Parts: sequence; structure tokens; C-alpha cells
Amino acid sequence: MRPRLAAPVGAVFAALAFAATLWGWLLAGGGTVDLPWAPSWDLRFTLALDGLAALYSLLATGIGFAVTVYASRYLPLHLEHQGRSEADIPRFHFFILMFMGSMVGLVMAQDLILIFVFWDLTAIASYYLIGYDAHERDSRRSALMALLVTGITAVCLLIGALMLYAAYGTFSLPALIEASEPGALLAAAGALIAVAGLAKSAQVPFQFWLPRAMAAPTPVSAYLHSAAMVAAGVFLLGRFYPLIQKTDWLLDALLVVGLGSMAVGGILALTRNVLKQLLAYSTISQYGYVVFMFGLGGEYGAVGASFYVIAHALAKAALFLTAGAVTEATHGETRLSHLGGLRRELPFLMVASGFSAAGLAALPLTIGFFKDELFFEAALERGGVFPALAVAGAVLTFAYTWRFWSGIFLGERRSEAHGVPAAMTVPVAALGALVIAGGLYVAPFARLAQAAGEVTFNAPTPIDPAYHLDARAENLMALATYALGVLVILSRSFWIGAAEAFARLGELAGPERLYFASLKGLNAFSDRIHDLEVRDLRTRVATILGPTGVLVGAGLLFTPTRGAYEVGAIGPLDWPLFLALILVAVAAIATVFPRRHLTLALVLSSVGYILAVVFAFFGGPDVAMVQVLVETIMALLFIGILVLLPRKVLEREASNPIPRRRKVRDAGVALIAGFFAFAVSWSTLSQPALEESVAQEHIRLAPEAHAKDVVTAILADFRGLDTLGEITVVGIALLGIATLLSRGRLW
Amino acid sequence: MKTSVMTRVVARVLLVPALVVALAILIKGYADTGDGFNAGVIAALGMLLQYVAFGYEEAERMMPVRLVAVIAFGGLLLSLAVALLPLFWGLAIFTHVPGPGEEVIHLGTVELITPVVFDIGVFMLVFGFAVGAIDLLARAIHRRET
Amino acid sequence: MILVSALTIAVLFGVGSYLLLQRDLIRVVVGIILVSNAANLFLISAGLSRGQAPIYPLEEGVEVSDPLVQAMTLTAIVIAFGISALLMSLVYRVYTSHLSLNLEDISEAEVREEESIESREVAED
Amino acid sequence: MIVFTLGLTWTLAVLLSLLDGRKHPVGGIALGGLAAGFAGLLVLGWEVFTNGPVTMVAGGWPPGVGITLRADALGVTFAVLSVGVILIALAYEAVSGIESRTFPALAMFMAAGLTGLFLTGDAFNFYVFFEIAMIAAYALTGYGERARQLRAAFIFAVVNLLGSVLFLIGVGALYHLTGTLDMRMIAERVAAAQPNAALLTAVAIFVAFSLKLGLFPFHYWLPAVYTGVRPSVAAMLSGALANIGSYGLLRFGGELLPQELEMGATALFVLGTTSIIYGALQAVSRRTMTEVLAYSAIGQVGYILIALGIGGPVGFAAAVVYAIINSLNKLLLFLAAGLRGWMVGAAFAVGAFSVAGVPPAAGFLGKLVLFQASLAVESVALVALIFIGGALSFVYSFQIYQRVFWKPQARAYKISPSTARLLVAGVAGLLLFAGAWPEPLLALGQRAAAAVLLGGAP
Repeated sequence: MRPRLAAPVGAVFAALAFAATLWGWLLAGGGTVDLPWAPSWDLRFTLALDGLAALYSLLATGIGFAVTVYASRYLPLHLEHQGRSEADIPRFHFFILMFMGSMVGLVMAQDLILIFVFWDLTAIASYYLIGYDAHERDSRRSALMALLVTGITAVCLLIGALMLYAAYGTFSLPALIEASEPGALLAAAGALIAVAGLAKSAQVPFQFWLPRAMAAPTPVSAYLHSAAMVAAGVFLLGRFYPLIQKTDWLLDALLVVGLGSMAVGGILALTRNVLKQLLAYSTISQYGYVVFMFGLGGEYGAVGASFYVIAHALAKAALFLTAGAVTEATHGETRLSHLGGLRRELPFLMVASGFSAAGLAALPLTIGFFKDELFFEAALERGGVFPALAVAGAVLTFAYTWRFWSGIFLGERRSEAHGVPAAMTVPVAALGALVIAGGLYVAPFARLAQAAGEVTFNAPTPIDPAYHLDARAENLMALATYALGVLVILSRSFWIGAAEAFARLGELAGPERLYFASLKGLNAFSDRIHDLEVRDLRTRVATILGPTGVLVGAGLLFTPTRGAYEVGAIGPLDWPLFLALILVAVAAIATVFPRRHLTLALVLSSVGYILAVVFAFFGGPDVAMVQVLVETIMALLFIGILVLLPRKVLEREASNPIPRRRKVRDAGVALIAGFFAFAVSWSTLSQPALEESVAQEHIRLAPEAHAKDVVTAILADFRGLDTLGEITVVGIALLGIATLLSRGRLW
Repeated sequence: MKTSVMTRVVARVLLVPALVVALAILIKGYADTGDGFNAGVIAALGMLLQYVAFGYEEAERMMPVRLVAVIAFGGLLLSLAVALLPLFWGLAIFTHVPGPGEEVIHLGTVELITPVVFDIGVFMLVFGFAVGAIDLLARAIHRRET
Repeated sequence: MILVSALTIAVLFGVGSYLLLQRDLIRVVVGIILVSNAANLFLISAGLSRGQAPIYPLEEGVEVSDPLVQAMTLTAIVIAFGISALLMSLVYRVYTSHLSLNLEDISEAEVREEESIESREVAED
Repeated sequence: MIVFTLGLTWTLAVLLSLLDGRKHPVGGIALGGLAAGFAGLLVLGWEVFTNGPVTMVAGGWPPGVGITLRADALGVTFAVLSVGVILIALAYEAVSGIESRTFPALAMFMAAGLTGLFLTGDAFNFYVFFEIAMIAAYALTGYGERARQLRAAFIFAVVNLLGSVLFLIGVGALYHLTGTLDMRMIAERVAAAQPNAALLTAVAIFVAFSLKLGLFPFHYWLPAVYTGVRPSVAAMLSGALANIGSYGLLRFGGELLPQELEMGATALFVLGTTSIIYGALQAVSRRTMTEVLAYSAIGQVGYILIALGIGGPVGFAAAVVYAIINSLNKLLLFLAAGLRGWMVGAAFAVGAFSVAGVPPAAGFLGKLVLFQASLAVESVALVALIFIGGALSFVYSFQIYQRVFWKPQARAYKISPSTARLLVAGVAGLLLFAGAWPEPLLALGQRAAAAVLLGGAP
């Protein structure tokens, strides 16, 4: 496939997906797919297009379409600037489509594990998109950070899901919503799931990955912030809201997190110089509103959150695309301090993005007005300090939105600029048009939000945003917001020092710092313990023998030893065996002393031959004979190897003295080893031989096998398979020796 | 390698009895102590004596040494065949012929039963291994010396 | 008798372990052989019911020593034999590639090699 | 059918010993034969899963007198897995060019040994097959014959021989305690044995299998071996041979010595958790891919041990599922470590996601069953620990992934053969498929666990 074809394919696919979702929602009225997935685990592949799913799918596919159209022009330019080939284009569209698909799957999934699967799929897609410019260190670090933060917290979602399954025996979300009872378990599971959602939505204290993720190409940022990834986080909260809202302290926790994110995001957005950074903090703050609304609870909270997501997605996507277009137009300028006065060069973009900015700032006649209306209503419903806090948040939004838009288009010109291709402005305009359309005719958007809110709230939510030209509280709050917003903008020099100090404080002691410190610390620690890792065979052996001794010791401690051990009588017939055994022991100990290898070989052989005697006394002539023969061949091989090795080398080894401390240590380990061999064999041998032993059967059946020697009968008949295995081992040994000594040549 | 004439003669002379003993142990194993394994080692020792007496090059010229790999793995194959062939008659592996309680055909004192064939396989492998391993060593020593 | 057997097994195993801890490759192999011997001795003494060899015709009323442990010991002896033979030729090849029989030199080579590989990969992040 | 597969691979291995494995046709014969054996195992598996265990007593003797070959759900699962891994590793080596005469024969012997040990119902016979597989592995470890490989082979052989001896002692003790070698009879009779002796026996067997798995603190041999050997051999060792450890612990611990396993549960938890944390911490800063994989292997077996410690149908099923996934992960990652290219990068990523437990790569199923098992015993500590281990695996998997496949490389790598790359991609596809359609794997785990639990019952 030609790389250039990827963009049209992606765009067409996105458009079709959008159309299909719209059709499914409006005409087909939702619908469900329910298939068995893993029956032995009660997993079902259940997808349902309910209100919540429809909202997020429409965003994911619709904005996805806008982004792919934009990228069709943006990406080739981006690659050209970086001197990369066009072969990288399809990868981008592949992951955008994967992102879109997993997002749609996520929002429709009704099975907890299925949700988890799609959840992580979005993480994978975002990982590759954030790391799209993989050759840049910054890009790699950002991608890793996003993956670690969202991927690790995703495991919380899994644990929460499994806790719910353990308690209620189902992975089906609707069934769980029916069955679950408030309590510690539900609270714990809900909290874990909320953590996953909050991390993905870049809420405090997980917010740090999002500004970093701006290392991605602009279309990715636009998509990530508005319709996928970050939106997935609040979606998850919405999806599990019926479970979460059963625990009061969880809602309070959401309030705190939401407020914190609003404050941190808002204040930092006022101080950032880089365009996309400003927008990133804005996103943190905006989703803070949504989380805040979830925390407020009530039907206004539920519908408000949904509506807010729509309004924000449209506006934010447009603003990001604007940022990308501006940077493209100014040959790569990203800093607000170096931009300005582009109204003449980019008039169309100015107007188009102006609509979106107005929407984000919640001016009347834009869809944004209603998002704040619902927001204020929710706060009012809760009462207390919350309306004031809501206004404060809205003021921040108003201020930084103005800063963004005016900083680009107004004031004096500070950089060279040229026009940008239509494909990069039309999507901005289209999104801006939607923002205005929503402001003029809010009903369809409101209906969608309401349907979503119903799912979230798990009850009907009759809420109807509209313009009311009277002095109701919401309107007053909106007016207050504008007034205070203007004040904040005008008094910038007054507070900017404090805001920047706050930002620096965050850099010094914030969670991002903690992340890097722990990653660095982890690596340093890993290096440290690696230096302690054993790289010496002797110690490798010792670390096996030592712990085994400890385990055996523990085994002795934990089981009764009384009466388990027998010394065993020594009858008159046993004396030869007794002596032979003593001799074996003596010969074995003698192997420690010889320095010369040849002597060692001879002592070793003597151990073997005496053992043969022992075997004979045990009533095993066959074993004794084999032992003698094996020992003979072994001795020959041993001496052969010694002949092969140069005498000098052998002598060096022989004359190499062993330090005393080593000797003591080795002897200690050897004692432990001897101890456990002793413990295991003594405890076993103390057991009386069993009457019903299968050996009796062998003796009985040997004549049937036409054998007189029972051992031979066992070897060739009863347990012939063992013998076959045994000679196979010998055969492989020959093969191995041939491999080692003559490159596998057997003749 | 220099060895006395005496050694060579003794070595050559001892080879035959070694092989005979091995054969006896192999065949009689089912009745008395010893089996293919022992027989193999004894026969191999007889062969190895030739190495000591005649040196590596001379010994290598002897038939069994050159065929050592074939003998070893042929033996393994033979044993495998004894083990697996009953499957073709729908019997369990290692079903020996004649079965329990059936009459055994005697050829003198030699019993004609399949375990003996199995043992011959063992014999061949062990013989092949011992001679082969020592031969490989001898060759390595030879290579190092030249 | 039980105690004596157990003690002998322990001595074989302990001495074998001691040799396994030596620097000399050949002693390590000797250690392995001794440890295997310990296991073989254990196997056969697991049938401490000593008596006449299990070969027909059996004398009535006299205990027969356990043929199964003998068969197992036999198998184990042969397996240990094959493996020891392989191990010895491995020692030779380790010698030819490191030109040393000393484990310390060999460990040093291991560490050196590891470090040279690591230094090739420039640390990042 | 049991014997068909076993006999086929065994016979072929012997025949291959006489041929020069470097020649193309020989590699082809080996591949074809092993593939046939693998297919036979699949058929056997089908039989076992539909009609229950298949049993055959050698020589037609009563069970216990003759050696019992017995294919149950557990054994056949591991046999299919291990032979499959060897098959793929062998194919990988065959397409990259085999450098040693004996490589195909040794790989075949290893496959035969593993098939036998997974399908035997006899404790001593298990030991014999175990040694067949091990000695083939010792010889294979030296493949390549560089200093590193030979050193690895020596370390591997010495350490594992020590383990074999311990296991042999364990088997001898089991015979002495129960008077039989048939596994099912041992399981029936061992409860009557003196607990002290039985427990010490269990310790010896446990150490032997832990060594094979490379569990902390018995793991010190593992990094040197896994980093020293060739990729295909590393894949065989960690993907096929290490299965002996998990299978052995399930069979001997879960089925034969259940009381002792329960008694040792605390020790299992302690060792398992230490392994997880230790292995993962070591892996974090390792610079080369094989090193990371080696330490990761140490950590991963810790999970299997924990699942065993939990025990019961849930725990054993988790152990089986985890062992399967772990072995496929290791196969994929070690093979990918030897290659370069975008397709390999993608395949490695699948493996990395699998190790980190990110769906749809199958690894997440492993995490899933483990979390479920830990929740079943209501242990918050275990859940937290598995969580931490998982988090660390994220860090090390992706640090090394980015370092190797994302960072512009200073050195140029030679282009690897495209069939090898395709093979690796195929394994990655398998992992993805198993993750996307988890039913077979999960059901397999449950059936195998049932085989462990019912094995002792008549």
C-alpha cells in the first residue's frame, strides 16, 4: 500500500464509523450484542449502545474523523521537518484507528473484563502514538511515562473487577449494579476503579503524564485530550457511577480530586508558555470540573458531567488543531511569548478557533454556556462553598482561554508566518461551527447528554438546559465569572509571580518529580543489587546447599520427630557391611586431600570399588558387577581427560593453595549439605520396609517372565522402559561427547 | 606409542575371551547375574586393551571401532524396536514374546525370547558408547600431540 | 545399621558438596560423582531388607533382598556414568576455551564479558 | 497414541544421531518428525479431554509392576506446550542455519524426554525421562561452542545435576515410604507414612524442581546460562525445559504430597514473593535484552509458586495457566532477542505486553487468574504483592523494549532471515489469539487442576 493512501482510508473509516454510530443510536435505538466469550470463567462478550456509549462513541468517531482529515496534511509536513520517510504514515493511522476502535469498544462494553481489555487497548494505542517520534528521547520518555501511569493503575481496575466478581459472582455490570450492596467491599472496589479512571483522566496526583504526552504530534494530542484516553477516564467514572455513588466518602474523595485538578490545571495553564502545554493543563482542569461534578452527585452532576464532556471535546480538539496549524504556519514556533498578531496571516483560523475558545470560556451563544450552566446548577444544588469554588474554576478557564487565543492572534507580530493548507483549517472550522450550533440549538446535544446521564445516574434525569433571561443564580454566577475573568486577565502582573512560584513548587516537589526520582532510584537500586548477584559457580552451589539445609531444618522443626528415628540393630551378619560402609566413608573423605589429580582419580575409583562391595553385601550381585565395570570405564575416561590436559595446568591447580578461610567456609557448607542428606536418609530409612511393596510382586512374577534373575527381569521386562531410557541417556552422552570433542563427528 | 611385544600378544589374545565372556553374560543374563550392560562393558574393555597395546591409529583400523556409532545407535534402535513393535499387534509396549505362561523355545541353554533381543540392543549401545567415548578421547589426544 | 547407612550417605554427600565448592573444575566433577554415589547408596539402602540375591531358585523362608531398588540403583548408576562422562569432556572444552581449569579465572571471564556487553549499551534515562 | 508420539520422536532422535544436522534435508526431517509428534500429542490431548485419561501399562503387567504410562489433562497439556516450544525453536534454528551436526538429534531427544516425563505415571520412570531431557539440554547448552556457551553449559550441568541427585533421593525415599513407584499408588499410600520423613522427602523434591524453575535463592545459575546460550536454546530451556519445574511441583506437590504442600505453603509464599520482587528488581536496570529476560524469568516463576501455595482448584488452575503463558512469553521473547526489524519489534512488544499483563496479549490472563486465586484466599498482601510485581514488570519490559527497538541503534544489525521473523510474529499472533479468546486456556487450566486434585483418588 502506498503510504499516502493511509490517510484517506483512515478518514473514510472514521466517517463510516461515525455514521454507523449515529445510525445505531438515532434510528436503531441502541442495541446489544451478547455472545459467550469464556464460559468457564463466566465471561461474556457484551456490548450495548446505551446513552453513555453513544455519547462517547460519537465523540470518538466524529472527532477522530476531524483529526484524520487534519493529519492527512499535517503528518507529511511533520515527517518532512524531521527528515523521516513517508513510510511512517500508515503506522500513525493504524494506531489512531486502533485507538478509535478500542474507545468505541470500551464505551459499549458491559462485562468488567471486557472493559478492562478495551481499557488497556486504549493505553497501548496511546503509548505508540505518544511515542510516534521514537527517535527523540523526550518522546520515548513521555510514552513510557504515560504507559506506566495508565497501565499500572489499570491493574487497579482489574483487581476491583475481580473483587466484585468474588463477592457477587458475575462480571456483568448491569447485574452488579442490581446486586451490589453498600459496604466496605463495594467501597474498596469502587475506589480501585476510580483510581484507574482518575489516572487516565490525568487528575491530581496523576496529572503529570499528560503535559509530557504533548511530545506527540499535534493530531494525537487533539484526539487524546478530547475524545479518547483522557475522556476514557471520566467515562469509566460515569460507567461505574451507579456503584461508586453508593459510597459517600468516595464521592467526597472525587470532590477533592476534582477541585485539586481544577486548581492545579487552571493555575498552571496561566503560567505555561508553550501552546500545547497550556492546553494540556487546561485539559487537566477541565476534566477536574467533570470529576468535581461527579463528586457533587445528583442528577445535575450526572447530566452536567456528560454535557461537559461533549462541549469540552469539541472546543478542545479545535484548539489543539489550531495550535498545530499555528506552529506549522510559523515554521515550528510553539512558544506563546514568540507568537502574536497572526490575525492578518490566519484570519480564517482566527475566527474558527475563536468560536471554540468562546465555547471553552463559556460565553453565551456557544455550547459552552450551557456546560457552565449545568455546572453551576450542580454546585448550587449541593450548596455551601461549592458555588463559589465553581465560579473560581470558571474564572480560571476564562482567563487562560483568553490568554491562549489572544496570545496567538492579537497583539503585535513576533514571528514569520505563512498560510496553512485548507485541510488543517477546515476541521477547526467544522468543530467551531458545532460549538456555535450547540449554543444556538442545544436540544440534540442536551438529549444526548441526558441519555448518558440516565445511564450514569441509573435513574431518569429530566434536565433541560436553556437560555433564561432573568436574574437566576446561574446567570449571576456566569456574569460574575466574566467580570472576575476580565479582572484576572488585567491584573496578570499582580499575580503572575505567585502562580509561577506555585508551578515551580510543583516541579520541585510534585508527583512528576516523585515519578522520575523513583524510576531513577529503582534503576540505581537495581544496579546496586546486581553487583551483589553471584557470578561464581562455587557460590552458586553454596546458595543451593545452604537454603536447602535451612528448609530441611524448618521441616524438622515443624513435624514431630519423636519415635521417627531408628538407630537400627547391627546383627552378626551385618559386620562386613558395616566395615564396608565405614571404608566407603573413609575413602570418600580421602578424596579431599590428594593434590595431584591422578591420585584423586585413583581415590575416587577406590570409593567406587568399595561401594561395589557394599552393593554386594546388600544382596545385589548385579549392581555390584555393574558398579565395578562402570568404575573401570570411568577411571579410563578420567585418566584420558587428564592426559588431554596439559601437565602445567594440572600442576598449577594442584599446587594452588586454598586459603584457610575458604576451607572453613566450604567445610561449613559441606556440613550443612551432609546434614540434610543425613536427615533425609535417616528419617526415611527409619521407616520399616513395607510388606505390600511392589517388589514382592516382581519376585512373584519373575518366573512368568521366564527369568530367573529378578533384577534382570525388572530391567528387561517389568521396567524395561527405564532401561531403554537409561541407555538413551548413555547414547546422548556419546553424542554430547562427540559434539564437544570432535564437532559431532562420530566416526 | 612403544609397547612390548608381550603386551601386544596378550592384548590380542585376551580380546577373544573377553568377547566370549561378554557373549555368555549377554545370553545367560536372563538366567543368572549380568545382562547386556555388563556384557557391553566387558567387550568394550577387551577392545580398549587394543588401544593400550597397539595405539590409537592401529586400533582405529579395526572394524568395530569404525562402526562404533552405527553399533551404538543401531543397538538403541534395536531396543526401541523391541519395546515399540508390540504396538503394531495392538499390545502394550514391552510386551515380550513368548508371554507369561507360554512355552519357551530352548536352543540348548539359550532361551529364545524377546528380552534377549532387547538386551542385545543394550549390549551394542554400551559397547558402542565405551569404545566410542574412549576413541574420541584418543583421537583428541592424538590431535593435540600432532 | 540404619544410622550407619545414613551416616555414610551423609559423608558421601557432604564430601561431594565440599568438592563441588572447589576452584578446580576436575574436583567439581569428582564432587558430582560422589554426590551421585551418595544417591545410589541411598537408593539401595532404601531396601535394607537384606537377604539372598533375588535369583531363582530361591531358598524357602530366607529373606530376599529387594530387587526393585537394585534395578533402580543400576539404572541410576548408569545414568550417572553417562552424565559424568559428558561432564568430563565438557571440562576439557571449557579448558580449551578459557585455557584454565580454575573457576576463579572462569568467573572473571564471565564478569568481564558481561561488563563489556553492558558498556556497549549506553545507559539511558 | 501415548506411545506413538513418544516412540516417533525417540526413534527419530536415534536416527538423527547418525546424520549430519547441518544439512538442510536433515533439519527438514527433524522438523517434520517433530511436527508429526506434536500433531500426535494434539490428537492425544483431544482424546484425553473428551474421554478422560489414557493409560497403558508396559508389558501388559498389572499397574505398579510394569511402568504405567498415563496421559491426563495436566500431563498432556504440558507435553503439548513443551514439544510445541521445541518445535518452534528448532524451526527457528533450521531457518537460520544449524551450525552443529548434533543439534537436531539433541533437540529431538529433549522432546522425547519431555514427552515421556509428562506422560509417565511412574515416579522412577519420571526420573529417567527427566535425565534424558536434561542430558540433551546439557549438550544443547554448549551449542555455538563459544566460551560463553561452554561456560554456561558447565554451570548448567553442575547445578542441575545436584538437583537431579536430590530428586533421585526423593524418589528413592518415596519408594521406601510407600513400597511402590506408581504415582497414583504413592498418592494413596503416602498419607500413612511418617510425616517427618514425608516432609523431608518433599523438601528434597521441592528443591530439585525449584532449581529447575530458577526460583530464588536457587536461581543463581540461571542468568549466566540464559544470557550465555543461543536464542533458540534459551527458548528451549526457558520455554520447554523449565516446565519440568512447574509440572513437577504440580504433580509431586499437588497430587502426590498434598499434605506436605499445604504444610509448606508459608515457605512457598515467602520464596515466591522473594523471587518476584528480586527477579523484577534485578531486571529493571539490566542493559541487554537476554539479561532482562533471564531475571524476568526468575520473577515470573515466583507467581507460579504463589499459585501453588494457594492450592485448590483455583490455585492449581492459576499455576497451570501461568506456566503456559510464561513459557510462551519466554519462547517469543528469547527468539525475538536474536532478531531485528519492525515485525520483530512488534512481536517483542506483544511479548512485553504479555509479561506486563496488558491485554489482549495472553499475559493478562495469567495476572487475572492469580489475582482471582489470591482473592479466593482473601489475602490483601498477596494481591498487593502481585500488583507490585506487575508494576515492576511494566518498568523493565518497556525500558528494554524502548532501548532496543525505539532508540536509534549505533550499530547496524545484520538483516535476519525473514522466515525466522515470520515465525516470531506467528508466536506473537498465538499469544494475541489466546488473549482475545481466553476460553481454551482458562478451561485447560481448570481441567488440568482437576486432574491434579482427582489424581490421588481412585
